[in-house]
Amino acid sequence: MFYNEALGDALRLEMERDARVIVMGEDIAEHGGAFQVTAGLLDAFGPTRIRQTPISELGIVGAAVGAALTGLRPIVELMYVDFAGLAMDQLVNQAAQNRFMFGGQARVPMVMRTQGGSGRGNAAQHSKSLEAWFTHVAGLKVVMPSTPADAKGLLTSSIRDDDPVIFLEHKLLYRTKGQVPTGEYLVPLGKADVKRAGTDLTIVTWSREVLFSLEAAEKLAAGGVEAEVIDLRSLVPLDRDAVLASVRKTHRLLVVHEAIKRGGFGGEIAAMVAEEAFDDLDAPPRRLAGLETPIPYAQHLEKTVVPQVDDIVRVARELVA
Amino acid sequence: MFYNEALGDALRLEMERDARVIVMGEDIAEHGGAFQVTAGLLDAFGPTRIRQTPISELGIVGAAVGAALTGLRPIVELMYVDFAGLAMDQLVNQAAQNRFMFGGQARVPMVMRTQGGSGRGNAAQHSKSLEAWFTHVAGLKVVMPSTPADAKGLLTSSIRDDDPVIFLEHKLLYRTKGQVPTGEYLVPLGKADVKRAGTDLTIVTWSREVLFSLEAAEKLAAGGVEAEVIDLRSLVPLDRDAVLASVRKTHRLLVVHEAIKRGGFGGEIAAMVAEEAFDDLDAPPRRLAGLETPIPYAQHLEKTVVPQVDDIVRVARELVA
Amino acid sequence: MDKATALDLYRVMRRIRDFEERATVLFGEGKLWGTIHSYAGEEGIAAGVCAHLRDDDWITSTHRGHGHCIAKRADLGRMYAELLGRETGYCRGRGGSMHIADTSKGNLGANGIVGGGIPIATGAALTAKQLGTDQVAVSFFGDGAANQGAFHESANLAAIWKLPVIYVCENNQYAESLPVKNAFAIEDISRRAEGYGMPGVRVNGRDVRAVYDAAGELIARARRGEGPAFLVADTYRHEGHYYGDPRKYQTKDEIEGWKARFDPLVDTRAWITDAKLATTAELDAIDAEVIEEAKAAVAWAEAGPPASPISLPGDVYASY
Amino acid sequence: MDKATALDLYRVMRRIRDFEERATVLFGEGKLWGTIHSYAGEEGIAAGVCAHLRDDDWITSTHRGHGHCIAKRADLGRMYAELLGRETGYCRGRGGSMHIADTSKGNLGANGIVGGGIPIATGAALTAKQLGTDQVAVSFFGDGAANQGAFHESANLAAIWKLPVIYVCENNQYAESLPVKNAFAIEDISRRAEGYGMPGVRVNGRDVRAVYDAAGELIARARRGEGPAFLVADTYRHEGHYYGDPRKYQTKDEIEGWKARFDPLVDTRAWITDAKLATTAELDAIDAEVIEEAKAAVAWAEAGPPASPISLPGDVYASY
Ligand SMILES: Cc1ncc(C[n+]2csc(CCOP(=O)(O)OP(=O)(O)O)c2C)c(N)n1
Ligand SMILES: Cc1ncc(C[n+]2csc(CCOP(=O)(O)OP(=O)(O)O)c2C)c(N)n1
Ligand SMILES: [Mg+2]
Ligand SMILES: [Mg+2]
Repeated sequence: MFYNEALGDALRLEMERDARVIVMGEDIAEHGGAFQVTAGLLDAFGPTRIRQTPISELGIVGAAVGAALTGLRPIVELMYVDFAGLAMDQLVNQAAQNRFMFGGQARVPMVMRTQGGSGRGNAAQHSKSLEAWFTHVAGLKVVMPSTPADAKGLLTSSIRDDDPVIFLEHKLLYRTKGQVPTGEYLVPLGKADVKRAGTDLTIVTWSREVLFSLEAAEKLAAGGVEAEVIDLRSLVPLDRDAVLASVRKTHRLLVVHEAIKRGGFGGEIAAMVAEEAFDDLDAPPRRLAGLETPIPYAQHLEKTVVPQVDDIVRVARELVA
Repeated sequence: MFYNEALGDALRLEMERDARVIVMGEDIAEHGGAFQVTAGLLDAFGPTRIRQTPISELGIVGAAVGAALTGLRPIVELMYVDFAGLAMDQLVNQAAQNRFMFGGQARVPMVMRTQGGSGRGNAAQHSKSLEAWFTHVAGLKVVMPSTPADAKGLLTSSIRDDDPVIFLEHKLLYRTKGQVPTGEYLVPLGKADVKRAGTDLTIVTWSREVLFSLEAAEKLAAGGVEAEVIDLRSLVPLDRDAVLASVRKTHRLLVVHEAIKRGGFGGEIAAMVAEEAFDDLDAPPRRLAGLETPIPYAQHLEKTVVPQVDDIVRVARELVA
Repeated sequence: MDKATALDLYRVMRRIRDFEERATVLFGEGKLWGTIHSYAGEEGIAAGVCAHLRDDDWITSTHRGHGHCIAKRADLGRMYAELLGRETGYCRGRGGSMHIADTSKGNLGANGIVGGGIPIATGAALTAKQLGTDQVAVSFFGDGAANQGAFHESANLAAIWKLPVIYVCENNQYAESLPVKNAFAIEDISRRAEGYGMPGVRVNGRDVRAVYDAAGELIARARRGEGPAFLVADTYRHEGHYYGDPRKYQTKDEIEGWKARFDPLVDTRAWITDAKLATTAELDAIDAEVIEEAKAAVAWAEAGPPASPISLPGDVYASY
Repeated sequence: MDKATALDLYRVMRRIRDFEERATVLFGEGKLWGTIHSYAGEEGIAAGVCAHLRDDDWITSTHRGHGHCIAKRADLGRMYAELLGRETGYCRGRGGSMHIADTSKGNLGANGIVGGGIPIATGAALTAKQLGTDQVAVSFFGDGAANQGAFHESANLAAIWKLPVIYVCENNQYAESLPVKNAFAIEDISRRAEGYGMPGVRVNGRDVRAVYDAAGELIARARRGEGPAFLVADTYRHEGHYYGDPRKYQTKDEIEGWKARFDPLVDTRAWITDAKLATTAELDAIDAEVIEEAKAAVAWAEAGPPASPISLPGDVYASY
């Protein structure tokens, strides 16, 4: 099953299970969503539960906050994470903080599904990776699945979660295939997944870079280097134990993400490991991430600004050398 | 001279020097700004250069982008950094990226002045520290002065800078006093300042925590521990050399900031040092930062969620123990 | 208007005025933290609108939210306790004046973000529509908030979806130091409703009867499923924007002139007695009751324990 | 209308149509990357509006920006070069279709953020006002963008400051798959102007003459310092939202019906010849010139060097 179908499967099952679950967003009705995640849901649930909205990101996200506070479990599809800049106020000052500010009176069970990343020539305003912003907000959870099965299981858990969840997909993962359990399937938030076991270094990564890292791991294995690839799956809550346990075994850390390096979540991981497992490290923790630039349009340039498989191989080799 | 007066001094001098410099924002005219930074400027320059705006953060910041693209050098006063969530799109997708997206055709010489931080009982929507968001945006510069002199010198440089600068003040620094050079005074962006020399550990910090760190350093000195306190002053550009040189001397790093720890810029500093100066470190790099919570209202609670002087002393002692 | 309604409106307005005066004193005594924004002069709007609301109807409020909270039948003791940073406060001392909420009475919270409550009320109305109830949502906000994009986007959503929400704009002539005449190129803010396809009504917000009547119709209409409306109530804030506002942007004459022209409490007493709905003595009795109630509330609040230490992640996350 | 103006409008419209057709072919050949949005059917709006603009006037454009760019006198070769990712492109291959800008001609750029250009044009108008010039700014955007908060906040700013900016809303009946009737509870979008205190004019955007006349008045008015205006031009996009749009949300009949009812190029030829402003032969000659010019432009673009590698920090920062 494709990644986008797995997401649609989770939406359909949760909407059948709970009438309070609704989806709001742009282009999600007849068109089925910019990436065909909601395809077929309009026919199944009708226009009141698959609410196609005007282009009003702040209003839509804010309406979801209000709906969540009063009894619905809304899911907002934000077409590109790059548009989050328009809705940050409702996400950060309202959704994330209501529970705390109101002394526990309120719950905001909403999910904002969106997608980021480069690779399709969509250029600077449609290709960013902004997970770091959301991880820096007390009150939000941040989920980033890399496989169809995780996409289904994590989305299901996110919809059932009573806190606001930022669910970040990747535009180039939608057409990736994988085995997906049929029927109800949950993957808990806050549990990383060892996508490949290894002994020589730990690669901590998420979203599309998980696939690149696994490819890189195969190439490294050919050269006798066994990389352990940890897919964080959710950045908040963060599975610190999984990361630390692996580093204590391999004694080497490489964090890989597509977002620009400066201020990226890779800094959090590398700093946390340096702080908690300093003596277990046989080499400096390394980060491989996007260059500090917006994403360029030209096809031959786009790949040059975010980590590719060979970049991971190169840095991993330096790390174990 | 007070910090807010030093800022006003820089504004006045730059407005006298360059007719293209204008200020836009809420409450900046008769009232003189929420923190009295623009006090007196309305009388000096009139309502067309001190443009009091309606409450339309996205529109104001966007208008500044357009004005900057066409020949003015606008300064926007955003009353609280917490409101940035409303204006992020214009800052990130437009101001920060125009030069790159347009292949170098455009320049966006604008400054967004705003202030953050807790300590005044303004609660969760008026007390955040969000510098990490801006550092993670390719195309923005991020400046955070801790003293009146730096405030004047860095604001002057920011106004003359041809890139968009996010200038972050702290609400509890406005009424701090210090010597300020009279007349034209520039402090270059990208140069950290060693606010106190020391040999036993390096404290890297910025904004109000610089003052706390200096106080802590005195207490530590009483106990025979000499802390070097580095005030980054600008996070972007970052003075990596100053940080690395100090750590290579003291062999110990403590990063202190008020923003919540998770996803904070402290991770960038600690990771960078662990990566570049691993062998120079005699102890794990430590971060002391805000707890992962919105800022509470109650006076006796507010202080408990962000680093205080004694917290810095305690962690520094652990670090050198 | 019948006697019970009139006296209830008066009682609510008196409660609000008394609360603002008492909170100001407490602030002066250094017992409060942060800042407070007085609703004095605007009492008739919250009272007149909320008189039509049930406990299961929702409101979103503003930084100037004490009045809305009281009109929505909040417990005064828990309000004072919140201002005093007590565990017994509505928000356990975490929110303070700018974030008081009482979800048990449908108050989805004061808001420190100007315009921040507008999309939230719109979403609450969506819940009512989605679940097929006859609940309504009211969003209170100021003239300043009407220039926020959040208002535009929300009003349009409500109009196309025919949501049961009333947008109540309290035009008190200023947004902090910015006079409305410098913030709008139109004189009548309610005309904006036309651009969304909803009724726009302008009332004299200084007269609680006018507000009561106008709000009654629009709320009933929304309950019947006939969609949203925009109600603009013209008023004036008797006090500064916040406690301690030097008010450099206003003249003494202007302020005194307005105060001389109207005081919702005085005016309400006048029409109630003129209409022979009640005697001065009856109104004085209400005042006395309100004062007793308030004193007891403050005493209860001050006796409450300080807000408990922040506990994480529980205070921030429902589950983690 | 005089002959020169009529023929220039026609030439610009033909250039735009030809560009969209050629770009579509190039995309089909796999020479382009990302996505493109065709302006076919809407040519008269960009042509009619920009005919009144000087090179030192500014425009902000949209994701559907080729037409605006061409009407603002951009060089076709550099446009094609940008689409082809060449160093000789307007943005050195960094921007692509959705970000073409030509600041030398006052085009402040296409924009991938719906509504993103509206505040920017407003700011450009502020520059004109501040510096006391008679320049004007025009912001082109779609019906969908009119529901963005950015429109609301900008329109109000322009109105209160009397800025020389014209907001041109191209109502092509859809925002991606969302029909305008589901996005607005009003039939005439131009009515929103009333809420800001600026003139609102609705024209038949399918008729370049109507657009030319209406835009001419509003732009002249803005140049005279009389403030902003809102111009809504009704039209229909002949193609899908983007190259490859399955258009599930439209029926064949609807699409064919609109195309049968109007084609700006055909209609413009018709009235020009009917009005005896030019002969069919003259128009055919223009078509031939446009085709030659375009072929040369594509050839020049394809001969250009690929975009140079990203160089940091210089590509991102003016100084660092
Ligand atoms: C988004 C945002 N911008 C600015 C502020 C600062 N601020 C607080 S109240 C206020 C004025 C609000 O005016 P209005 O909406 O008319 O309400 P009023 O205070 O008059 O009741 C401003 C600008 C804020 N809290 N939030
Ligand atoms: C802020 C934002 N939201 C959503 C999108 C996705 N998107 C691109 S074009 C478009 C439709 C725009 O409709 P309209 O403004 O009518 O312009 P048109 O495409 O019809 O010319 C949408 C929703 C976007 N690019 N930016
Ligand atoms: Mg007001
Ligand atoms: Mg459209």
